[in-house]
Amino acid sequence: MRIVLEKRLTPSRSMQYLSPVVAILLSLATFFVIFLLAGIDPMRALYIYFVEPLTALWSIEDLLVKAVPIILIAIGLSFCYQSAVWNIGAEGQLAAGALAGAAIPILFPTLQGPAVITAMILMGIAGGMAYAAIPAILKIRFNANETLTTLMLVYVANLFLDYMARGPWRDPAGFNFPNSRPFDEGQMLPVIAGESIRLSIIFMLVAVVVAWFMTTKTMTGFKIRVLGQSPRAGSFGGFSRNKMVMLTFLISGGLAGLAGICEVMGPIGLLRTSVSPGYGFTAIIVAFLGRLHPFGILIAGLLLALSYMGGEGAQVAIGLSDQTTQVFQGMLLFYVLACDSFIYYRLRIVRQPALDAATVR
Amino acid sequence: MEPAIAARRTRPQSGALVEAIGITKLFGSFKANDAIDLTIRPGEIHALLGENGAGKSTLVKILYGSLQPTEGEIRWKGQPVRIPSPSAARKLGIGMVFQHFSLFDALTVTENIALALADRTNLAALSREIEQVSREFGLPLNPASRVVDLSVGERQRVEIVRCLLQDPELLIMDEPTSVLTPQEADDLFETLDRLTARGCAVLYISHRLEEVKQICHHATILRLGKVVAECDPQQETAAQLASLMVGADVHVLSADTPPPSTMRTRLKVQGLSMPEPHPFAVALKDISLDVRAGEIVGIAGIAGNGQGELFDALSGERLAAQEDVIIIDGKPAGRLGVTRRRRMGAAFVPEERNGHGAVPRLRLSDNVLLTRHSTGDQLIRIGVIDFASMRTLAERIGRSFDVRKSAVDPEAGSLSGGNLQKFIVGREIDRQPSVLVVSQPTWGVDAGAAAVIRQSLIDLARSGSAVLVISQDLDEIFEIADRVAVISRGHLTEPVPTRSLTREEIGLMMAGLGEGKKKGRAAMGQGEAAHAHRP
Amino acid sequence: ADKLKACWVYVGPHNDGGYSEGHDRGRLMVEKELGDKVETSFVENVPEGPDAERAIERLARSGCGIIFSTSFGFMDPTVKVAAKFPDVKFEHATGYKTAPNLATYNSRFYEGRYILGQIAAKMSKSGTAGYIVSFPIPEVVMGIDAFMLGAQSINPDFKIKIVWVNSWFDPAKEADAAKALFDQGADIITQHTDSPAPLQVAQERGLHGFGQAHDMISFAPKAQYTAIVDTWGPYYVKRVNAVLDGTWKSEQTWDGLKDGILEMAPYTNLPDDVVAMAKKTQADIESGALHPFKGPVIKQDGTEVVPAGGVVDDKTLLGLNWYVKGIDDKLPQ
Amino acid sequence: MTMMEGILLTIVTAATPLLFAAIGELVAERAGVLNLGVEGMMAIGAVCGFAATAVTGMPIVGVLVAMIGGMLAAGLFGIVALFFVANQNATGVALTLFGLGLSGLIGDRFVGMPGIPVPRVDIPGLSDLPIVGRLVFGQDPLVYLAVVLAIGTWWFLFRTRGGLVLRAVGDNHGSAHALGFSVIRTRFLAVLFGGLCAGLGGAYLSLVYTPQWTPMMTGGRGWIALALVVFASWLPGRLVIGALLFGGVSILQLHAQAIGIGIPSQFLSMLPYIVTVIALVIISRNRTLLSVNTPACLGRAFVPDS
Ligand SMILES: Nc1ncnc2c1ncn2[C@@H]1O[C@H](COP(=O)(O)OP(=O)(O)OP(=O)(O)O)[C@@H](O)[C@H]1O
Ligand SMILES: Nc1ncnc2c1ncn2[C@@H]1O[C@H](COP(=O)(O)OP(=O)(O)OP(=O)(O)O)[C@@H](O)[C@H]1O
Ligand SMILES: [Mg+2]
Ligand SMILES: [Mg+2]
Repeated sequence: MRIVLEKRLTPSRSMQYLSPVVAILLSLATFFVIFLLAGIDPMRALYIYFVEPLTALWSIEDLLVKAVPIILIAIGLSFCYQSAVWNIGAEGQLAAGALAGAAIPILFPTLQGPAVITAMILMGIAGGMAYAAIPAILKIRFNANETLTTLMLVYVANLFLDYMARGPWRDPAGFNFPNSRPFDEGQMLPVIAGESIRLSIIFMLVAVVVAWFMTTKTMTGFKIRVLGQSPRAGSFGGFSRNKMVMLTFLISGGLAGLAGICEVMGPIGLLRTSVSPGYGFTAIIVAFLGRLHPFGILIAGLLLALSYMGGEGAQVAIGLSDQTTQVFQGMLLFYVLACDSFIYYRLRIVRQPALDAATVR
Repeated sequence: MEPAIAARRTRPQSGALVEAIGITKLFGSFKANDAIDLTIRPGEIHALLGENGAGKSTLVKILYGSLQPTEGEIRWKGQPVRIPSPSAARKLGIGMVFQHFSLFDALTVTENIALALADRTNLAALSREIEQVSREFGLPLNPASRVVDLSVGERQRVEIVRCLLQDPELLIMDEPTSVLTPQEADDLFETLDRLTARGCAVLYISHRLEEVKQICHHATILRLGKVVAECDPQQETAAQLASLMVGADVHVLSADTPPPSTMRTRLKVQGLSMPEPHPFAVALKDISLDVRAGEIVGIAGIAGNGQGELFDALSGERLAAQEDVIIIDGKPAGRLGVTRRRRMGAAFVPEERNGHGAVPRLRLSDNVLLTRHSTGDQLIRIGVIDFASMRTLAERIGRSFDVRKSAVDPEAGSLSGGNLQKFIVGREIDRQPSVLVVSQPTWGVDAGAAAVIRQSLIDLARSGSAVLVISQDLDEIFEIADRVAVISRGHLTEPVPTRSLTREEIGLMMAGLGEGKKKGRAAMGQGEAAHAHRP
Repeated sequence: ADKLKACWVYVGPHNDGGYSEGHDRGRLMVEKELGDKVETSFVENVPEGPDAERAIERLARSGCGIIFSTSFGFMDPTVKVAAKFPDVKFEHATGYKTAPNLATYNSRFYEGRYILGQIAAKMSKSGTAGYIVSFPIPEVVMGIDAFMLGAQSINPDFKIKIVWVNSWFDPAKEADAAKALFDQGADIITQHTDSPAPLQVAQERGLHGFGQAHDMISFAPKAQYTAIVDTWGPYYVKRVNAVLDGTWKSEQTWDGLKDGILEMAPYTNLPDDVVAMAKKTQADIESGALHPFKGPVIKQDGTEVVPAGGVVDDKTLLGLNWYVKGIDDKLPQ
Repeated sequence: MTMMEGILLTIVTAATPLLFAAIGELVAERAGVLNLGVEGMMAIGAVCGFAATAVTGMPIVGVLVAMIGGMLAAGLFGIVALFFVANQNATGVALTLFGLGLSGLIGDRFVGMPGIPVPRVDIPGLSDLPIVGRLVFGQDPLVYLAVVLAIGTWWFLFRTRGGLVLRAVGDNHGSAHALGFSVIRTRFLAVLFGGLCAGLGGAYLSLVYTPQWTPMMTGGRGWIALALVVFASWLPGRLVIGALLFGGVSILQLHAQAIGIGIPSQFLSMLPYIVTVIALVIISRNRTLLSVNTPACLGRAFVPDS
C-alpha cells in the first residue's frame, strides 16, 4: 500500500480557498507543539504572537506601517512570478528607489511642498525601475539567469547606498553620523491617519486594486499569465516574451522603488546606510503566501506583519528568540506550498494487487 | 507488395505467450481499461486498434509494468506474473517502443541504450554491440552521436535497437509509423518480419488501418476501454475496421468541386531563406510557393526537415529578413508579427497542441482569446477583456466542431488530444480566414476526429480560402491536397497537382532526399542534423 | 511600590560574543545588584530604522521606566519616542542628541586603543600592524588615530594597514581581512569589528592581536595580548538606581578607564617590561596624567589640530573625521 | 610564508565552502531539481557541525552531523517540492528562510563559544616545500575532501550507471519514468546529496574558516554557490575554476585595500558580485554550451501516472 498524488480532472475550487487556511492551522499546530516541548505555555505564546498585536490601536497602526512596503513590493513581484520571471532582488530595487528619490531633498534641501513630494515619489519609482531594468536587459540580451543577477545586484545596491549615506550625502551637521540630513515635513509623505499612517497606505491599496484589475480583467494580465505558463503559446498568440520580461521587471522594480522612497519619506525621514530590514525578501514569501493574487497578497502581507509584531511582543514578554519568527514564516510557506498541491492533485491510497507471484523468467 | 510479406498472413497456432485476463485500470473513477482479455501468441503481429482515448496505451503500459492494473491478471507463458516495473518487464523479455519516444536528447545513442540494459556496464563494448546489431537488422546507427542530433526516423531506430539488444520475446510498438516515410515504414516491416521469424511476438498499435491490414495477423479492437471485437484484419476493409472502432460508420470525405485554376493567389512565398535559430534546427533555403483561393496545398516531408521552421516563418513567430518574401493577399508581410498577419486575414494551427496552440492550464474561453484578441471579434475593449463574449465564442466553436468536454468551460489540458485538436482547428476556421496554415492537423488523432478536421479544411478552401497543410501523413495529403510539394533539409520542391503523382513517387522523393541528407550528415559528423523540436 | 522595569534594545543577538553581549552583561549585573527592585527585559536583533522606533516604543508602552538603546543608529528613533513618552527615561549609547528625559552615555574606548598601539609598537618585528575596521564613523576613526598615536609614542615610524569590511560582524570576512593583512606583512592585528575571527587567524599563524569588546582569550589563548573590555554594568546600576531614588537627570556621560566603563583584559603572552609599560600607561590615563590626544596632534595633511601642551577637546573628538600624520591610508569620506 | 603563498592559500580556503555547496547543487540540478535553499542548508550544516563538535569535542563528529543536518534540511525541501510538487523557486526561498531561522535557534547556546579547529595536514618535508608546500600538502583535510568530492562527482556523473540515470532523469523525466526509473526517488537522493554537501560547506565555515558559530555566518555564500553552478555550465571541473575565481576576487579586493589604493571600500566589496554578474552574462551568451549541458527538466515538476 502506498499513497500517491493523483491529478484532479478539474482544479478544486474549494481547495483554492481552503489550502491557505489549512496551512495556517498546521503552522499554528506545529508551533503549539514546539512551545509545549520548549516548556512555554503554548496558549499564552500563541496569544502574544497572533492576538495581542491586534488588541491595541497603536499596535494595529504599527502593523499597517510595517505591512505597507511589504505588500507594495509583493504586488510587483506577483507580476514577475506570474510570468515566470524570477526576480528576487526587490531589496536592491528598493534601495535604488530610495536613493533616487532622496536625491532631491539632499541636493536641494530648501525645496519643499507637494510638488517636491510628488517629484520624490516619481524619482523613487523611476529609480527602482531603472535598477530592475538592468537584470531585465541582461536576460533579454544575454539570456542571463535573473534569479542570480537580481540577487547579486542587491549586494551592489546596498553597498552603493552605504557609500552614498556615509560619503557624499552625509549630513554635514551630523557629527559625521552616517546618514543624510533629516528631511523636513514638506519633503515627507503626509500623515493621513493616527500618528504614523501616511499616504503610502493609499498607494498600497491602489496598487492592490489596480493589480487585481490588471491581472484578471485586462489583456496585459492575460499576456503575463500566458507567457508565464507557456512561452511558446505566448509567442504564438503574438505576445513578446521580451517585452513582458521588461514590463514585469519595470512594474516590480517601480513598486519596490516606491516602497523604498515611501520608507525614506515616512517612517525613516532621512537616507540611512540601510533603508530596509529585508522587506524585499519578506515580500517574496508574501507573494507566494498570497498565491500571487493581489487580495491574497494583501492578507498575507498583514499576516506576516502580524508575525513580526507578535515576535517582538513575545521577545519582551516571554523572552522568545527573534529567530522564532523566521522559523514560523518559513514553515508557513512550506505548508502553504504543500497544501496548494491539493488544488491540482488529490491523495489516493493505492493497494498493490493482491497477486504476488514471482516475476520469474 | 513483396510476395514474401503477403505469403505468411495466417495467425500462428502455437500456445499463448502472454495473456491478459480481465484487466481493469481506474484513473480515479475513470475506467481507462474495462475487463480486457487479450492473448498474444509467439511469432504473431497482433494489432491493437481503437479511437483516441480507447485505452490502448494504458493497456500496453500495464503489460510493460509502467502502470499497475487495478484488477486482473497477466500470464506469461501460462504462469501468472506480476510486472511491478519496466525493468521487471524487460527481464521477462518484453521490450517497448513508446508512442512518444522515451529517449534522452542530451545523451548519446549508446547511453540511451545502456539505460535500458542494466547488465551492460561496459559502454565501449555496448557501442560495438549496437553497431553490430544495427547492421544486422539494417538499421544503421552511429553509437556516439547524441540523440538531439538525430532525425525522427533515426530516433525510432534507437528505440528499436534498444529493444532488440534485450533479445525480447514480446515487442510492443505504440504508433511506430506515424513519423516514418513509406519507405522507412517498409524497412520497419522487414525488421518485424525477421523478428517474428525468430518467434518473437509483436503487439502493434496504429491508427493506419492500411498498414495494419498489410502486416498484422490478428487484431483486437478497443472502444471506451472494452474489447469490442477481435478479427483477422486482412479479412476486413479499412472502413469496416474503422466502424468497429468508432461504433458507427465513419464519415467519407467529399471534395467534389475541384478549385477553379483561375482564382487569385492569396498566400505567396518567394525566395524565403532563414538561418537556423539554434544549432539543432534547420535553415530554410530559398523557399517559394503560392497558394490560391479555393485550393489546399500540402507540404510533405520527413519530420525535422524544416517544417517547424517554415511554420514559424509563415506564422510570423520568426520574422523574415525582407518584407516581400511572404505576401498575404497581395500585401507584403515578411516583417510583420503574428498578430499583424492575423489581422490581414491569416490563421495558423501549429503542430504541438499543448503549450503552443493552447495553454493547458487556461480554460477554453481563455484559449480563444489567445489567437483571437485582435481579429475583430470585439473580445477586448480598451485593453479590458469581455469574458462573456469569449465564453459565447468558445461554446460556438465547441458546438460546431463537436468538441467533447467534461464541463462547460474546462481547462484545455483536460481535453483529450483529438478533442483539443478539433477545438484548435475550429478556433481558426470559425474566423473564416482568407489564408490558413496548418501543421500536422490530425497527428495522433483517431479516424473519426480526423475526418471532421479534414472535411472542415476542404470546406474552408472551397469557400474561397487558401489552405496550406504541412503533414507527414501521406494518406492525409492524398485525401485533401490539390497540389503537393516536398520539403527536405530546408529546400522545398515545386508544388505539383497531387493527382499527377503516386504515393510511391512522393515517398521516393521524400526518401531519396532523406537518404541524401543522411549521407551528408554522416560526412559532416553532425551540425546540419535535422530533428523535431525539443519539448 | 511596583518594581521598576528596565529595558534594553540591542542591534545584534544578545549573545553575539561582542558588542550587544557586552550590554547584556551590564543588564545581568543590574538584575544581580538590584535584585527584586527591578525587572529587566530586552529586544534583540533590532534593525536600525523604523523597526527600532517601533521596538523602543513597544518597550515604552509595556511599562518600562528606563530604556537603554544601545546602538548608535538608534539615536533618532530614541529621540522621537522620548518626545512621545515624557515620563519614561531614555538613555542612548554613543549618540549626541539629548532631551529632558533622554541622556546619552559613551565609553572612551580610545583610551584603551592608545595602550594597544603602544603594545603593538613594542612587540611588532615588522613595524606594521593590521587594522580591521567596520565603518568610517567618528568612534572608529578616533580609535585608529589613538592606536597610531600610541604606537608612534614608541616607534615614530610605525605603520598600519587598514581594511574596511563594511560590517560590524562578519566572521568569515574578518578572517579573510586578517589573513590579507598578515600576508601583506603585518604581524599584529587589531580590529574594530566584533568577532574573534581575526584573533583566531593570528593564533593559527602564530602571530598576535587584541580582543574587542570583551576578553577573547578563550578563542586565542596564545595570540591575545590583551583586550578592551566593555563593562557597562556599573554605569547601568548607577543609572537605574538614580531612577529608583528619583535623582535621574538627563546628562551626557562619557566615561573612561578611570570610571571602570572599560577595562583592559589581563596582559598575557607579553614580556614583563611591556606589561609594566602598559600598566603604567593605563595608570597615567586613569589619573589624567596622560591624554591620548595630547598635543601636538597633526593631521595627515600636516595641519596642526592642537599644539604641544593642549589636548583635543571632546567635541572635536566626537566628530572626528581625519587621520593623524603617519597613516598612509586615505580616510573614506 | 611569502605573500604569494599566503594569498593563494587564502583563496583556496575561501573557495572551499563555495565548492562544497556548489557541487551538491550541481548534482541536484543535473537531476532536474533547482534548490534555491542552499543558503539555509549551509546555515543548518554550520550550526550542526559546530554544536556537535562542541558537545563531543571531536571535529569529525561535527562534520558528520553537519552532513546529516544538511540532508535533513534538504529532505524537507524534497518532500515539499518533489512529493507535493510545489514550485521549486518558492520552496527554495522558504528553505533559506527556515534554515537561517532554525540555525539561529539551535545555535543560541553556542554563540560566543570558541570552536575546536580542525587540525591541518602536515607532512614533514613536503609541507615545507616552497610555494607548493603548504598549498598542496598543508591544507586542512576538508580541502582535500572538497577536491575528492569534485573529482568523484565528475566520475559518478559521467562514468557510472547511477550518474547516467541521474542525468537521464534531469534531461527527460517522462522518458526516464517510462523506462522504469523512479524519477522522484532519484531526484530525492540528488537533493539529499545536495544537502549533504551544503552541510559540509557550512561545517567548513564553522569548523575551519572561523571556528565559531554566529547567526547568519554563511553571509550569502549559498547564493554564490548557485551562481557558480550556472557559471560552470553544470560541469564539475569548471566549478573548481569558478570557486577559485570567486574566492580570488573576494580575497584580492582585501589586499587592494591593505595596499591602500584609495578606492572606497564599498566599491571593492561590490567586486565579487559584479564579477559574478559579468561571468553569468558571458557564460549565458554561449547558448550552444548551455543547451548541451543545461538539464532540460531543470525546475520542472514531475508527477508519475498511477
Ligand atoms: N488566492 C486568494 N487568496 C485570497 N482571496 C482570494 C484569492 N483568490 C481569490 N480571492 C477572493 O476571491 C474574490 C474573487 O476573485 P477573482 O476575481 O479572482 O474571482 P474569479 O471568479 O476568478 O473572477 P473572474 O472570473 O471575473 O476573474 C476576490 O475578491 C478575493 O477576495
Ligand atoms: N494518468 C492518467 N490519469 C487520468 N486519466 C488518464 C491517464 N492516462 C490516460 N488517461 C485517460 O485514459 C483514457 C485512455 O488513454 P490512453 O492513453 O490509453 O488512450 P489511447 O487509446 O492510447 O489513445 P491515443 O490513440 O490517443 O494514443 C483517456 O481518456 C485518457 O484521457
Ligand atoms: Mg479571476
Ligand atoms: Mg496512445
